[in-house]
Amino acid sequence: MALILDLAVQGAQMLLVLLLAPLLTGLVRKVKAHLLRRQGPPLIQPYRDLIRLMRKEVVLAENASWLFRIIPYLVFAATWVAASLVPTFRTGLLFSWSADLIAIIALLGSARFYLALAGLDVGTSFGGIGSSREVMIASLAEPAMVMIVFTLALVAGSTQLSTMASFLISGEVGLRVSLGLALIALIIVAIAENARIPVDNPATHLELTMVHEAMVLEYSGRHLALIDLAASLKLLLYVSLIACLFAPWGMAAPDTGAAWLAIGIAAYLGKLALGGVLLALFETSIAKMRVFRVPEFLGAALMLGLLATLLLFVSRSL
Amino acid sequence: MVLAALTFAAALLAIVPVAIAAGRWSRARVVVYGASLVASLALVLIALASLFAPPSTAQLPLGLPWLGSHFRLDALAAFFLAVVNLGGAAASLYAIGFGRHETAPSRVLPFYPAFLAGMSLVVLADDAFSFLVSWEFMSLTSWALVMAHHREGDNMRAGYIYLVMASAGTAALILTFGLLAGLDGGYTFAQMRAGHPEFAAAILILALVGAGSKAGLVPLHVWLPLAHPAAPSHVSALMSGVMTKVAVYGFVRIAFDLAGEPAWWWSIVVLALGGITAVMGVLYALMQHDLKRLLAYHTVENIGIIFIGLGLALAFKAHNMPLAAALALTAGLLHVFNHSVFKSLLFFGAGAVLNATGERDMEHLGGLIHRMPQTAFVFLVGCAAISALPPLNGFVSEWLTFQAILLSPQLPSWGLKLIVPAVGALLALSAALAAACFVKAFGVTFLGRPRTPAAERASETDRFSLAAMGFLAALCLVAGIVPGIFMDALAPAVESLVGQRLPAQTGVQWLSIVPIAESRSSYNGLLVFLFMIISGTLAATAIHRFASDRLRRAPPWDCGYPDASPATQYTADSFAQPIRRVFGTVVFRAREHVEMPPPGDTRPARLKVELRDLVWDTLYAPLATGVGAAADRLNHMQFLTIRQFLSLVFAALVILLLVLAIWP
Amino acid sequence: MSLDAVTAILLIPAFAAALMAALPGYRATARFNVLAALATFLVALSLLFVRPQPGPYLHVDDLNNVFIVLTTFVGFTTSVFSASYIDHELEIGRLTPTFLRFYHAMYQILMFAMNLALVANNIGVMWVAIELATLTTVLMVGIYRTHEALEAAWKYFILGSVGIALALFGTILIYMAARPSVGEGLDAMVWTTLIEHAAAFDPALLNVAFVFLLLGYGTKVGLAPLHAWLPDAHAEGPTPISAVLSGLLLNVALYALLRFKMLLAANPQALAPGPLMVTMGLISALFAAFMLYRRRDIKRMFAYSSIEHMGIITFAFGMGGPLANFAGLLHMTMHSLTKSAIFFAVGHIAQVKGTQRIADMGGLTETHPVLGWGLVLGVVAIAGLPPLGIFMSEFLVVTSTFTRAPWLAILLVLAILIGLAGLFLRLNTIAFGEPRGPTAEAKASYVPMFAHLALVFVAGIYMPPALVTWFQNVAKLLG
Amino acid sequence: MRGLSFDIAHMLAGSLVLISFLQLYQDRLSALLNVFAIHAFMLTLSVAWQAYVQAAPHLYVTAAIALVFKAIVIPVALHRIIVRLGIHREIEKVVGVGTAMLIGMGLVALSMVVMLRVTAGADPLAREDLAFALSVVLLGLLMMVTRRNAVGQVVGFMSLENGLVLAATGAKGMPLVVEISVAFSILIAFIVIGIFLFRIRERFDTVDLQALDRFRGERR
Repeated sequence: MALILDLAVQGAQMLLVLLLAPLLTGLVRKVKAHLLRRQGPPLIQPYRDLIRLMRKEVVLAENASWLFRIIPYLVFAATWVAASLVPTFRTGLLFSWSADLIAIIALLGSARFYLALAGLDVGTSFGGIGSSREVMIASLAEPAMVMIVFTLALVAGSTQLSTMASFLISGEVGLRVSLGLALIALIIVAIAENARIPVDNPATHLELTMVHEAMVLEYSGRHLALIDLAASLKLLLYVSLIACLFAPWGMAAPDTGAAWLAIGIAAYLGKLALGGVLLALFETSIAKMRVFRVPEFLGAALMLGLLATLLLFVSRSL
Repeated sequence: MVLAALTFAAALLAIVPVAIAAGRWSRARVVVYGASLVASLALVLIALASLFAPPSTAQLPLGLPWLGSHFRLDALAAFFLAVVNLGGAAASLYAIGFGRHETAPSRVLPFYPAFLAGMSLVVLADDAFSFLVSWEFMSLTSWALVMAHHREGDNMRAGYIYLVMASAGTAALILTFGLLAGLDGGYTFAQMRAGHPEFAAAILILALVGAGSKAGLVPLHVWLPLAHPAAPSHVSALMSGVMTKVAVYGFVRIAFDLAGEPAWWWSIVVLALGGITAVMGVLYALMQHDLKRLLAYHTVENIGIIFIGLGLALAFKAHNMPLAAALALTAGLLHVFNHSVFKSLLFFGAGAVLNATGERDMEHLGGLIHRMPQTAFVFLVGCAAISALPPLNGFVSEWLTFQAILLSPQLPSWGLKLIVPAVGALLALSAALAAACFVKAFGVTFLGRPRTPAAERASETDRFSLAAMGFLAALCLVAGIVPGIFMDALAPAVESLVGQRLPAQTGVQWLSIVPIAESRSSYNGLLVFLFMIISGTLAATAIHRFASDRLRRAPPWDCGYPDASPATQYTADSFAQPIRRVFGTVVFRAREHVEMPPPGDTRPARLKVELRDLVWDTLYAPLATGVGAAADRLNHMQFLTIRQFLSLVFAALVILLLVLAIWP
Repeated sequence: MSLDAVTAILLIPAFAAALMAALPGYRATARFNVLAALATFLVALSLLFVRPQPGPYLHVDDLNNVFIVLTTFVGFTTSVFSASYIDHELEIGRLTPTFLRFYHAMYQILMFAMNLALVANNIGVMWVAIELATLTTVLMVGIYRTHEALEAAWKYFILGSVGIALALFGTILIYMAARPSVGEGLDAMVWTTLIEHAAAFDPALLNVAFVFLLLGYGTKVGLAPLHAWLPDAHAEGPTPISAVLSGLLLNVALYALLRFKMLLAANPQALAPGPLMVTMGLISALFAAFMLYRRRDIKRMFAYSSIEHMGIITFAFGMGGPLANFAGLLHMTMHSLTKSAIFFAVGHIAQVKGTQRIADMGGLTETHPVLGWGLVLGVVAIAGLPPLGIFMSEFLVVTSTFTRAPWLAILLVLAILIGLAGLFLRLNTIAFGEPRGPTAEAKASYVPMFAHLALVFVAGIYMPPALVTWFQNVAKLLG
Repeated sequence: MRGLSFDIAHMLAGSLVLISFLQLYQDRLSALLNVFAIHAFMLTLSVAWQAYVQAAPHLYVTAAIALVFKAIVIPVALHRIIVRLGIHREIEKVVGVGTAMLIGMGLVALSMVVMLRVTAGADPLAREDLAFALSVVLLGLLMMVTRRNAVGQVVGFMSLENGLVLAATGAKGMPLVVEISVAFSILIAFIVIGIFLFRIRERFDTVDLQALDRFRGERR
């Protein structure tokens, strides 16, 4: 019985993230538009786009291989699994122990790996630009992320997201410099990973400046839909990751009633909205940087993460 | 047990004369490789059977006369024996098909089984002399295999550097054992365990030089990327995937088993070397465009990862935290197994490509996924595994290493406190770069459009090779989704070395792995795998069912500048360019010279990139020049006149008499 | 002297020499040469089982028995090799039948001289024998009578005679030292008595004597800086002689050194001969290792490698102790076998390629697989790589030294490594790469070469216990 | 009698050393040969004296050999050679007389130190003889080293060998002395013959350079 209930909750979480993801993207776009004194598309525009894309036929480049057609599903699956493993409104999900934070990051990493391959498959130079820059960014973002994980794991004594979250809720952490550093680093990484300004511009279509868009240039129809969906899932994942790690309040504990679940969901929605608005604000207030300034940007994140970890290592013995 | 193992090793040696006799007979390869396959499989079975069995020893009246040659098959030896011969079996199977294209079979066939036997004997040896003999025998046979195609490229140089460095390593090991044996020459490992060596520092350094030079630790790695690609591909796979592991075995045997209790600072040396090796290796690899050389450099990286695991284990053992040590050591050894699997797989793939196109240079390949889809698939699996992507096996061992690092804050010593996080960062960096590197390797080789006619005419490789590669790919997946079994298989070896074993993993529900405690960390490859399959198929079916499944082929988007030339694709070098700009300027003194013809000039623009191998320039080049200079200086002695020689004799006499005169 | 085995191994070569000087027809003499060598070898083997009583002039004990058997064996195989080698020399007209008679007679005289030096129980006789051996080899080195050969022979001759003179002075001093305790006359030059009374000798006199003997016989051993004659003599003489020089004559000289070392070791006050030998050995090994790099003549290169190995052996005996002495004996045996095998290969290679210049030969494993791989195997063995015999001895030397004198061991290892690198640098161009030079089929008898290599290989992984105990006794003898 | 015999032996041996110095001093070959003849003659005397003192008749043979062979035959032969080669008035030295002398002094001192401290126990006669013999040997070597000319070097070698014979005879009751001196005479005969054979090369070490290169085959 309890197992079925857990299954239900896990399923609910998976559906929730899937449904909310486009909404978050829409929200960010809307807010940005408003900040730019524009009307902006309606909130549900992303859903409409997805559905339209799904309906359209796929226009496939001549020498695209079977891999090119599988990759969208791979990417989507990896991202979705990762997103559904991050505690959103309730800790201690049934399968949460099947992959810890490191594994989640690795899942996202594999999604990127396949996407980069896709960029190279058609054999145009745009795909090449996109992939090569993407892996360059990733090669710095991933270590930074791992460092952040170290910091949090050392604080919480676990790499298990549920455990971390419940530990951080319990409030016995207090304020720590390392956590602050980790938060900044995490935000930087999140921006880079989601191809947002200033690292990349999701709205651009000028080949030389784009990274993520260049990789998926050859995708169309349902494939494109899946990739877009995966992208917004990723955005959602990072927002809820930050939420669950640095603002875990209101999250429902494993064995609690429906009331708590309701509170948890409400709190989660609130956090998402806040995250979206903040992201929009940040993006409108900063300009995109040249590709080769990005390493410095991310290097800063890596240094912060390393610093945070070092602080913890040292403070352990005091 | 050990006797059975020795019998089959001897059987491998017995193949050699057959191979020599068979000579250029066309079917000889089937016989030799078939026999090797059988023998290796038998050895694998023996090893698996004795994984959990108590150590069995044997003594033959060979080797050092008054000592005899001792052999011992304990858990550690059994594990490595299994790794070695698994690789050996796969390589033999692969070679049955691959060998058809061998141009000089009579230079390969005799040495191949000898090489396998040598590696197995190293693992089995239980006294210094037998160990060294097998060790150097292994080097020697592999040298012969590297020289098999001695007339191609700079293979001769590769073989030369390889042999010299291998002998240097052996010399270091001889000195190590000299120290361990002590004055009364206790050359058996049993005596060494009993004795208490005094020069711990010298022992560790010498062991690192000896085993590290064979394993490819930076800065002793220079021979590796030259020699491994030079050999025929199935041998390259063995050298990269297996022989380096034998080297790791040598280090583990000495550092954990023979040298007694580790000093606290050992781990610092090992960790630093491991971290540097990991990052340097992958950066080197990123700069290559020769597929096999890239793979060889990647071996260097993975050796670094393994040594990080070993270093952590040493640290924990020194501060007697056995459980943590067990975790770190398990991580290291598991990576030994994983790397042997996917590196062999990748080299097989490279060999298949080489046979199909006659090209090792990625810049001349491309689009092979259309011509050789199965090879492409298994190669992709290998790439994903080596890039540590879940749910494959590479990720598991790296995950375990990360877990071990997360246990290290409890370590009291400050040096470790400072170095371990840095090493963690290096490890993460190398993992990310590895992913980048294999995007490049697979993307440029198999994806895109063919860059040369050779690549255009490629055809799928033979079924033996495919069988071997498929087997290894399956192994990558299995080891990735049910790692618990493999970790448990390691438990006895680990316990024998650090005194404690991880909690049994196979008992855990849902087959997930829980190194320390579930609240702390756990990973379940199987579930992740199922999740991805389910959600992927779910999405696919849903879309095809409810939305459209129509598809139309069209030319790719060309920005309005149509041009058919595949030369416009991204090349390996251009793909690596951003990373080269980020890291290369420091590590390789990378310089880019662009010569852009003025407008109206029709000459092509040229971009020249120059990279410098600082390790070679700072360490080896001076050494070589020094020896050369000394040789030149002394060479004048050849041209003295008789009178001058007489004066030498005279001087010697006078000096000796003076010595006598002033002698107290 | 009754006609026992000891006298036999002296008389057979002597008579053979006389006969062959008389006999016409070189083919017959070549065969007869082989026969005589074989006979000598068999008689020497018999010494293993029945050992005659030591007389005032001749005696056999464990120590020189090793040398005798080795010498006669290599002498035999070399005679087999020389038969096929000489045939070719006649065809290309480098030698004439008359010279050939001379050659074979000299060969047997050399055998006689070396055996005499080995079985001599009298330091005077030993000295005379070694001088005789030197003179014969001088004549054989010069046998081609080319400008180079004469130059080499002359150099060998002059340096050799100075060495002999020094050795004689040392011998006289030994006698002086022995006289007070042993009494005047013959006894004071007889080994067996000398060893008995060695403890009572005047130590200081022994020291001076040893200095002279070390330099005198060291010249023959080829220790740097007394080595000058060795490379040229090897390079310019007929290859069988190079094989005998490297494989045997150096050993005989070394044997003399060892004898005197025992004498000093038996005297507590005398300064330990070890350090001197260790120093000279180390110098020779390092020096020769470096000299390998700039060699362009294949025979000269292997001559230098002989110097290196003599250095290593001297080093081992200098270190002393059961392990090191055992290693020294083993190394010496293995080196004789391997080096002569290499020279067998080199001789045929030089004949096939018509030159000794390394630059003019290449890709041997392609053109002459048997010769090529034989050479590779030989070099692998001489470089001290397992599973061949020399590795075992080097392993023992290094390990037994390292705990006692780390820096010496490291220097030795350095020398070995540098030597290995040098050898393989040249081997690469000889055995691998693009074939160069004529590719005519070699008319060679591979039996001696592969017989030696097989022995070396077997010794590398298995040594019969009897041999081992024997060597161990000798090692104890050497102290 | 004992004292007298000792003094005579001492005198003879000492004079040998002295003559060795004279040899060092000579720079004309012909003069050198003459001095060497005296050297050999002195040796003959001392050997004969030893034979008398030790009552060892076989030593007279040695003395005879020394006299006939070394004091007469060889010098005459060498005179012939150098005249034929037209080098009889050549001055062929590496170091000047003064330096050679100084080095010689040093060598004599060295041999004294080595020998006298060595044989503390032995009887004085033998001790002196040994010391002188060693100095003669060393001086002979020095001459071989300092002379460029083959003949000069042969002379050096022979005086070295004289030292040996001196030592051998000084060693009371040493067997095989005769054989050894014979053997050495043969050796020297070889050398002289060698010089005859290769008269193109009147020195050990003058070989035209490209011949050297061809021969040693190593230089490039």
